[in-house]
Amino acid sequence: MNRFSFSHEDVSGEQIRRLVADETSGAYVAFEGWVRNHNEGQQVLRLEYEAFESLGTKEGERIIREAEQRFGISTVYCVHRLGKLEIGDLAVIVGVSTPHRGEAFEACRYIIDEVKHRVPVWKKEHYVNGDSGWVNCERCAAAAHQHDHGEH
Amino acid sequence: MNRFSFSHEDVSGEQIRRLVADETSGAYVAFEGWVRNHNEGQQVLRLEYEAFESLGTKEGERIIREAEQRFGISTVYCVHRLGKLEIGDLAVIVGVSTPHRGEAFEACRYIIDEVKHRVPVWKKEHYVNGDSGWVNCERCAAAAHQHDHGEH
Amino acid sequence: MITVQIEYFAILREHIGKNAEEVQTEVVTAGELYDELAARYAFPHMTHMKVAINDEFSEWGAALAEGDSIVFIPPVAGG
Amino acid sequence: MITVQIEYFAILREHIGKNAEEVQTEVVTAGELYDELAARYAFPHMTHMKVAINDEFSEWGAALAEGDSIVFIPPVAGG
Repeated sequence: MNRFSFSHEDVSGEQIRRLVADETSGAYVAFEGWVRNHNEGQQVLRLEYEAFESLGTKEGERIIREAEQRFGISTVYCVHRLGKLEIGDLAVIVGVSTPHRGEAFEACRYIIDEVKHRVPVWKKEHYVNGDSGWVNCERCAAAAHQHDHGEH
Repeated sequence: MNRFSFSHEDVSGEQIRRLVADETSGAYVAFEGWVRNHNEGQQVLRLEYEAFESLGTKEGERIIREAEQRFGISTVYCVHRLGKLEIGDLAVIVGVSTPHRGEAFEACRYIIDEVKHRVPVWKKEHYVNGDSGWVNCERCAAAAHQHDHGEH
Repeated sequence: MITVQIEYFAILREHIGKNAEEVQTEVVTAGELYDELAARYAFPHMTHMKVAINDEFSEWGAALAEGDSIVFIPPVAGG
Repeated sequence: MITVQIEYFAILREHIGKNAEEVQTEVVTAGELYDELAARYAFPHMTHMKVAINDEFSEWGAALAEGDSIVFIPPVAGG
């Protein structure tokens, strides 16, 4: 299994833990993103994730290699769900084992921050009121103040 | 169930996730401490944890209340194993759900750091070579340079 | 005149109503191709778009070649 | 002369060979009681000990009272 992958089926935290477990690691940190029942004041019913999978897989693998270069990692996996998700479903998981716990926290956070920013995944939310919409990236508001270029 | 507790039975990450899951939280961070097969150059066979349970439970609950005051937490649980453990067993777990992921990482790390420092738990390691020993606290070496008092 | 393959995702796929198409164009760069298609299909106004050529991120000023595979990448929203 | 209850954990429990005992003493503070028992049982040398009185962390200079429950806390090693 690739360290970064997309899945069109349910993913469980237990699957990732089993992949990451090894006898030399004392520390395991996992991040899970769950589908919330609300976003920016709207009641969410369900959502869909879509990805540019070929480039996304390469970019995810690059992020994991960067984390391995920066931190002392034993084992790491990241899986991003695609397709239709319901409230409470796991949308993304990063699991990292390390000899020392500080690096497990830092590596896990580095990976999820970079994945959310760089991997081409899009989210369409369906709301209780019948509306739906594609959600914009989380750094766009901040980035808009920093750049005048990039208008396309 | 108390947010901080000791357990004399196996604990799974899945149990904690189920306790912490709720529909308003988008982020879940879990830390697990696993029994490693080595420590400071010695091959570890198995180990035992022992606690001053009445005070430890109170101190653990205090740490969780501190984390709630500092960070925007939805739900949090921490369980520390006691008794005999084998290589790979889960020794301690902290699970935190929050609306935003930054606080989940920070709260989880705060709790495990404080638990390891303040909750009265002791670890006896049994080594492959037949030796065994009680392991000293992880901040003792650093603390020894900072304090001249406290000799007892 | 060159022929390139374009794949559409997310809001662009829905807006245009197709996943992919083959396009013939006289333009030189990826940015010019975006502008040409944005005018043709009346794309919704979007900022901070990225572009990929042949499955790698590229620059808007990159020159296109016959047979390139192009993806316009709206702002992402993973996890 | 007061009577206090002492509970032993970890290295102290193993060293002394019992979990708990009732002790009669003439000393005033928790620190003095530790020194008295360390001498009686030849405790291994340990630094950075803490003490709890009646299930709460306390100071070494705290005065003991009849019936107090005392725990000497070696350096911890959780997780």
